[in-house]
Amino acid sequence: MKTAGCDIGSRTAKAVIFENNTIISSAVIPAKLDPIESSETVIKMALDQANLTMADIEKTVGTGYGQQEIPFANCLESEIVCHAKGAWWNIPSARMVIDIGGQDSKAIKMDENGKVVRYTYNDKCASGTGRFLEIMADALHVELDDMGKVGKTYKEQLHISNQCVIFAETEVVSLINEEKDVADILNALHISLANRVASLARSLTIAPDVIMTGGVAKNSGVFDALSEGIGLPVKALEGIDPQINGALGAAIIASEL
Amino acid sequence: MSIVAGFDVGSLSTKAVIIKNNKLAGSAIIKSGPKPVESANKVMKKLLDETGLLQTDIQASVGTGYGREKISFIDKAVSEISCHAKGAQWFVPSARTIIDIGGQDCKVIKLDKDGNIKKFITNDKCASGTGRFLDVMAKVMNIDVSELGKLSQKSTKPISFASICTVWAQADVIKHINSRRPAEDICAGINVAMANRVSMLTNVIKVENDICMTGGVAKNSGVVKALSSILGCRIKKIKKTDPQLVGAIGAALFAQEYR
Amino acid sequence: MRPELKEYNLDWLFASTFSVAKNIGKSSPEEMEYVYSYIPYVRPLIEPVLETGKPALTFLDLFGDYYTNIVNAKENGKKVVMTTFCFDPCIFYAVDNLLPVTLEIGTALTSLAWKRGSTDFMDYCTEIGFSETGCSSQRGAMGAYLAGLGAQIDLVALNMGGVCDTNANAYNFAAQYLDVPYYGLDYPSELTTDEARDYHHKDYRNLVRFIEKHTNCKFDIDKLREVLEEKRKQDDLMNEIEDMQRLVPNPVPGIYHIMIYAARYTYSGKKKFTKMLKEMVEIVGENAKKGLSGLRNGVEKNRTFLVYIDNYSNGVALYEWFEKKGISHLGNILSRTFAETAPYTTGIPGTAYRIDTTNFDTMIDTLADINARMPMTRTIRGSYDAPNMWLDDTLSLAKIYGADCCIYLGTPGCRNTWSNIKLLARDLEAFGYPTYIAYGDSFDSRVETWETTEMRFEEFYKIRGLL
Amino acid sequence: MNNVFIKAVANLENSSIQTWKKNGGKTVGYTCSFLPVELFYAADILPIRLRGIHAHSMEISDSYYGPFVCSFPKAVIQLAGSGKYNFLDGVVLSNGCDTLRRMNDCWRKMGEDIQGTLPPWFYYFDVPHKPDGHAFDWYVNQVKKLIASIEKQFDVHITEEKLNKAIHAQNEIRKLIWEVETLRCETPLKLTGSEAYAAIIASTVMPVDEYKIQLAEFIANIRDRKIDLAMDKKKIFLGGSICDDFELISLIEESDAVVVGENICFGVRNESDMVRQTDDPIQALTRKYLSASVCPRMMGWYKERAAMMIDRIIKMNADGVIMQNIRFCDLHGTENGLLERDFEKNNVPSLRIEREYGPLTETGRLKMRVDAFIEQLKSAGIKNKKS
Repeated sequence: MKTAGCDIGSRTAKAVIFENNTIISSAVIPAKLDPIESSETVIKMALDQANLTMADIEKTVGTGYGQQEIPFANCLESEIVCHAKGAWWNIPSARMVIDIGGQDSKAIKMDENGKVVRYTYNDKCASGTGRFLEIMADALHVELDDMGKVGKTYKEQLHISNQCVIFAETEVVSLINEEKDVADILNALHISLANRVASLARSLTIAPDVIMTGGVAKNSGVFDALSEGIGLPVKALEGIDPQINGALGAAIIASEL
Repeated sequence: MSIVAGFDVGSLSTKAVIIKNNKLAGSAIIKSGPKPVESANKVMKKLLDETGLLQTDIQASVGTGYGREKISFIDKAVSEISCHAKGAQWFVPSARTIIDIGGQDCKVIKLDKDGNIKKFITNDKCASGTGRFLDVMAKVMNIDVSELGKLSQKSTKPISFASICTVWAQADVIKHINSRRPAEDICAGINVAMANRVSMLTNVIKVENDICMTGGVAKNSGVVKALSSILGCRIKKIKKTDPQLVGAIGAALFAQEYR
Repeated sequence: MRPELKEYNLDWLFASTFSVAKNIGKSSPEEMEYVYSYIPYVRPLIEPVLETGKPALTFLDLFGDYYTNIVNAKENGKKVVMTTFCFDPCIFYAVDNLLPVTLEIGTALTSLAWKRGSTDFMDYCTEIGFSETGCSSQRGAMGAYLAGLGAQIDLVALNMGGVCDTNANAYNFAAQYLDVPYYGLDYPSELTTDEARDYHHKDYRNLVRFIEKHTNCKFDIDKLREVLEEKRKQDDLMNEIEDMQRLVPNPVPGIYHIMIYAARYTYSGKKKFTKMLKEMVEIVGENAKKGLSGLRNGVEKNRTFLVYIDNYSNGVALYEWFEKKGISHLGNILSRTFAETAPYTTGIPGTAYRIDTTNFDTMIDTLADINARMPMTRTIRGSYDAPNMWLDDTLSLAKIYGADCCIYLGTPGCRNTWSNIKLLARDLEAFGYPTYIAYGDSFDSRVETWETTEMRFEEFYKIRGLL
Repeated sequence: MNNVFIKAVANLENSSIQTWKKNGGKTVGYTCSFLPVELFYAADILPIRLRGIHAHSMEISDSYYGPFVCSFPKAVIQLAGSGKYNFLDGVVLSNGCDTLRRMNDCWRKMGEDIQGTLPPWFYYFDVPHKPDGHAFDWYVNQVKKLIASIEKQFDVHITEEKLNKAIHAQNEIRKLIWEVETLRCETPLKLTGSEAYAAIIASTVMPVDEYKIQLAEFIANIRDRKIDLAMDKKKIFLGGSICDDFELISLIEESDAVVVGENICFGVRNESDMVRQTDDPIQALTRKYLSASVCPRMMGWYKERAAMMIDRIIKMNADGVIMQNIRFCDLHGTENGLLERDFEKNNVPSLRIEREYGPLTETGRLKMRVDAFIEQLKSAGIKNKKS
C-alpha cells in the first residue's frame, strides 16, 4: 500500500511517498504563507516524481506547525513522534534524535522500537534554531548552503556566546565591525548553535546512537560541532535528505495505520 | 561658508549627510555591507556624487553607529545616542524626550533645552522592542517591514501574543498565520507588543514633553499610534526628512561644533 | 502605565466586584446577565467557580469582605501590612488593628479577572526601577500599591529570606520604595534539626516584637488562641479534603485547590474560610459516597500532580482544559498544610507542625512552626533532593494521590525552581512519572500564550500516552 | 600594568596555584565573599575563589540549570563540568543567592554524569540573611561545623593560635588593599581601574604570603609614578553584580573614563572590613563577614549600603556611577533601581546596564552605552570647546 507523509514546517514544506517499506519519492519546498497551498504544492511535486496521483495514496499523515491545515491528511502526528520514527526506521540503532528546525530545536529519546521515551524543546531565551543561521547568513552575505563549507576554513577561534539568540546577532555585528574574517565568524556561529542544542540532548542524558535531522544537519560546521558538544559522534541519516525525516516518519506511521 | 558631513554606519544601513551653513544639503543611504569601512567609503562616494562636492570641500566630519570606530576619514567618533539626540532636537527644538528605535536597539533619551543629555536608557533585556523585532516578524508574515503600519490600521481587534522573547513571539505569529487569523490583526498585535516594550523603557526615565520619535520604526504609524496612546501624549515626528537620517545629521551637527 | 489605569483603585475594584458577584448565585438568569454586564471580564472566572455550588458564594463573599476591609482600613483605624503567600496571615488577625494584603493572591486574582491581567502593574514596577526579570507573582499587585492604586501600606512583613531571595528582595524593594518598616523572617537550609527549630522560634519572636512596636498594641492571648483554634479547624477540614483526594475517581473539583489556597493565604484563622471549607467537605464527601469524580463530566481519564503552582494568566483556562480532557487536578505545592493531621506527614519525624494553645509561648512557637512549613518555605529551602524537600514531597504526594504524571508551571522569575527543575524532572521520570516543564509565566501571558501552552500540553499527554 | 597579577587572574590554575600544589599544598574552592577564608589558611589550605572566566559556551550547565538564571554560576558549572576545576581538593558552596545556592544541586547531579567533576570534599556553608542575634549565633555555629569538617577531611588541627595568625595575615592584606583604594582617591591619579581591580581579584587566587609581597611592591611602584591618569577623563564608580575579571573595567576605560572604585563582592569596601584581633577569633570573624551586610542578599540593610556607597563616591570624587547587573540577577538588578533613585537625589549621574556575565558579554552594545554616558558627563566640556 502507498502512503504519504506531509510535514508543513515554518520555513519549508516536505512530502514523502512510501510503499512497502521504501521511499518512492520525496519533495521539499520553501513554505508559502498559506499552509494549504504549501501542502498541496509539495505533495503534488512528490506525486509527480513517482507518476502518481492523490488517488493512489491510501493514507496520509500530516505533521509540523501547519499540520492542522493539511486538507488531505487522514490523521495528524506530532513532529516529535515523526522524527523519532523516521530516524529509527533509517537507523534502527538510533536512540536519540536531535532536530534543529526553522522555528525550534528538539531532542528526542526513544526506545529500541522507536517509541518516544522523553523529549525536550529548546529553552526560551536561549534558543538555537535554523532561523538563527538564516538571519546570520543575511548579515554576513553568505549563502545558507555555503555556510558549513566556508566556516570550515576558519583560522581564528572566535566566540559568540550570548545566551539570547537575538543578542548573539548583535555580537556578530560587533565582530563584523571589528572586521573579523567571515569564516571565523561562521565557525563561531556553528559552535554556538551546536552547543545550545547539545544542552538539550544532555538534559535528557545522552544515549547512542544520536542522529541529527532537519535542514541544518546539512551544515557540516554545525554537525561536527554538535558531536563535540555532546561528547560523542553524531550520526547522519543514511542515504536521505535529513530535511524530509519528519515527513518520512509521518509516511511510515501512515503505513502502520 | 561651512560644509560639514555626518556618517552613521549602522548594522543594517549606512547613512551620510552634508550640512551646508546649518542647512541639510544632501544625503545618502545604502545597505550596510559586511565591512563597515567599505560601507563608509561607498556611502561617502554616493554622497559626493549626489552633492557634486569633493571630499576636500568637507571641513569637518563626525561618524557614529556601530561601525564608527572604523571609518577612516572622520575627525571624531560620537555615540549614536548623542547624535540622535542632537539631530532630533535640530528638527524639533521643543523636543525633551527622544525615542529612537533602531535595528539593534531602542533608546530613550532625555535632553535639556541646549541638547545636553540628562539621562538615557536602552533596551538590555531582549531584542523585542527593537527594529529587529519588526524585521523578524515582517519576514515571517512575508511582507515588507514598511507595510506593518499600513496593514495594522485596518485591524479591529489586535491579537496579543508572547512578546517577551522575540524568538518565541515569532513562533506565536506563525501559529496565528497557520490558524488563519487576519493579517491586519496580527500586524496590529505586533505593533502593540512593540509599543508596550518601548513605553516601558520610556516611562523608566519619566517622559518630558515634547516627545520626538526617530529611527526607521518612526515610519510605522501603527507603533507610533499605539505608543502615544499608551504614553497618553502626542508624539512629534520629523516630517522634513527621512527619520533614518537623524543620527547622521546629529553627527554632522557635532562636526559643525568641532569645525 | 497607561493613564486610564491610574483612574482605578485595585482594592476597590475587587471589593466592589466580589461584593456584586456574591449576589449572582441568588439571582435569576436575567438578573445574572444584568450583573455580569457590570463585571464582564470577571465572568470567565466566576462562572466556573459558581459551578462548584455553595462554596463558590462563600468564596466570593470572603474576598468581597477581605477587600472591603482593606478599602476601609484607614477609616476604621487599621494598619495595612504587605505580606506574602508563604506566610500564614492568621497572626495578623490576632491583632485588632492590622490587616494583611497578600501580593501574590492579588496578582493571581488580577491576572484571572482583568482584561489585560496584571501586566500593566508589572511593567510599572520595572518603570520605577524594579528588575524586569524579578518574579511576576509579586510584581503584579505590588505595582498597584507602589503606584498608589491600592491601600496605603504601613509595614511589610514576610517569610522567605533564605528560601526565595527573589521574593524577599521584592518585598524589600517595596518597603524601601514606600519607606515603611520591614521585617523578613529568615530560614536556614535545614528544616527538622533542633538548631533550625530554635532559629525559627527566635526569629518569629522578633516578628512579634516588630508587629507590637509598629501597631503599638500587645498581642491578646485569648484572641491568639481563638485564631489558632479556628486554624486548627481549617487544617482538619483541608486535610479531610486532601484525604478524600486519594480516592479513585478523585471526588475533589480541581478548582477547589485555588479557591482553598487563595483563601488560606488571605483569610487563615477567619470564620468565613472555615465556612467555605465545611461546604466543600460536604460536596466532596457526597461525591466520595457516590463514587463520583470531581470533574464536571464525571469521567476521570488522568490524574495530574502539579509539582509547583498553577497558571493564572489566562483566566481559569488551565482548570477548564483539565475539565475538558478529564484530567483530575491533584493540587500543587500550595495545596498542602503539613499539619500533623495531614495524610502525607505520618511517619516522617519533624516534618509536620502541631498546634499547641497551652500558653502564649507555645502559641508563638506554633506559629513559627507553621510558618516554617508554609509551602515553599518548607519545600524549597534546601537542596531539591535533600530529605523532606522538593523531590521527597513530590514523590510521596504523587504516590499517595496516585498521579499519572507531573507538570511544572511556574514563572521565569523563579530562580530556585529554574535552577533545579531539570534535575527534578529527570528524577521524577526515573521514578516513572512522565514530567512536563512548561515555559510560560503563571501570571503573565506575554511570556507564553495559553494557546501555546495548551498545544504543548496536548502534545505531551498524547506522546506520552497519558489520555 | 603589573604582570604578576594579570597572569594570576588570567588562568584558573595559575602558576602560583601550580607551585602550591607541587609543594603538596591542598586547595579548596569557594563561591561567596561571606565565607571566612582565614579558616583555610589556618589549616594550611589555599582557598581559591571560584570564577567563570573563559566559559564561552553553556552546553553542560544548560543541561542542569534552566534558562532563566544568572550566567555566572552557569559559567562555573560549565568549567567544572569540563574538568577545569578537577585540581581542587574540595569546594565550599553557600547561599550567596538562590542561583549560587542551587549550584550545590547542579554540581552534585553533574558529578553523577561526568566522572571526576565532583571534588572529594563538597561542603555547603549556610549563611543567614541577618547580621545579629540568633543569626550571629547560627553563623558562629556554622563556622565551628566547617572547622570540624575541614579538620576531619584534611586531617589537620585548626588551633586558635593558627586562626589568629591567619586573621593577622589577612588583615595585613586588607590594609594593603585599602591603601590601593586610597591611592585611587588621590589626585594625581596614578593607577587605572583595571590594574587596581586585577590586583584585587588576584588576592582571591594567590597564596597570602606571596600576594602580600607582590602587592607591597605594586603599591610602591605606583607611588613612584609621575603621571595623572585622570587627565581630561571622567572618574567612574562601578557597582552591581559579580565581575571576576577586569575586562568590563578595561572596556569602560577604553572610553574617556577611568574607574576609581567598585562596589562589587571583591576586595575591601571600608576599614570596618578588618577582623578585630580578640581572644575569640570565631566571634571576630563572624562580626566581619556577617555583620558587614555589604551584599543585597542581606535584605533590609539597603539604607546602610546606599549610604556607604555614596560616601565612597564622594571620597573618590567620581563624576558618575555605572551600575551593572548580570541578566536575571534580581538582587542587584533591583537594588540598582533603588540606588539610581537615591543617586539622583544626591545629584550623582548614573547609568544602569544589564549584561551577560563576563565572557558572554557582547561588547558592542556595552561600549555604545558607556561611550554615551561619558559623553553625557562631558557634554559641558564640549560646550566650552565650542565657544
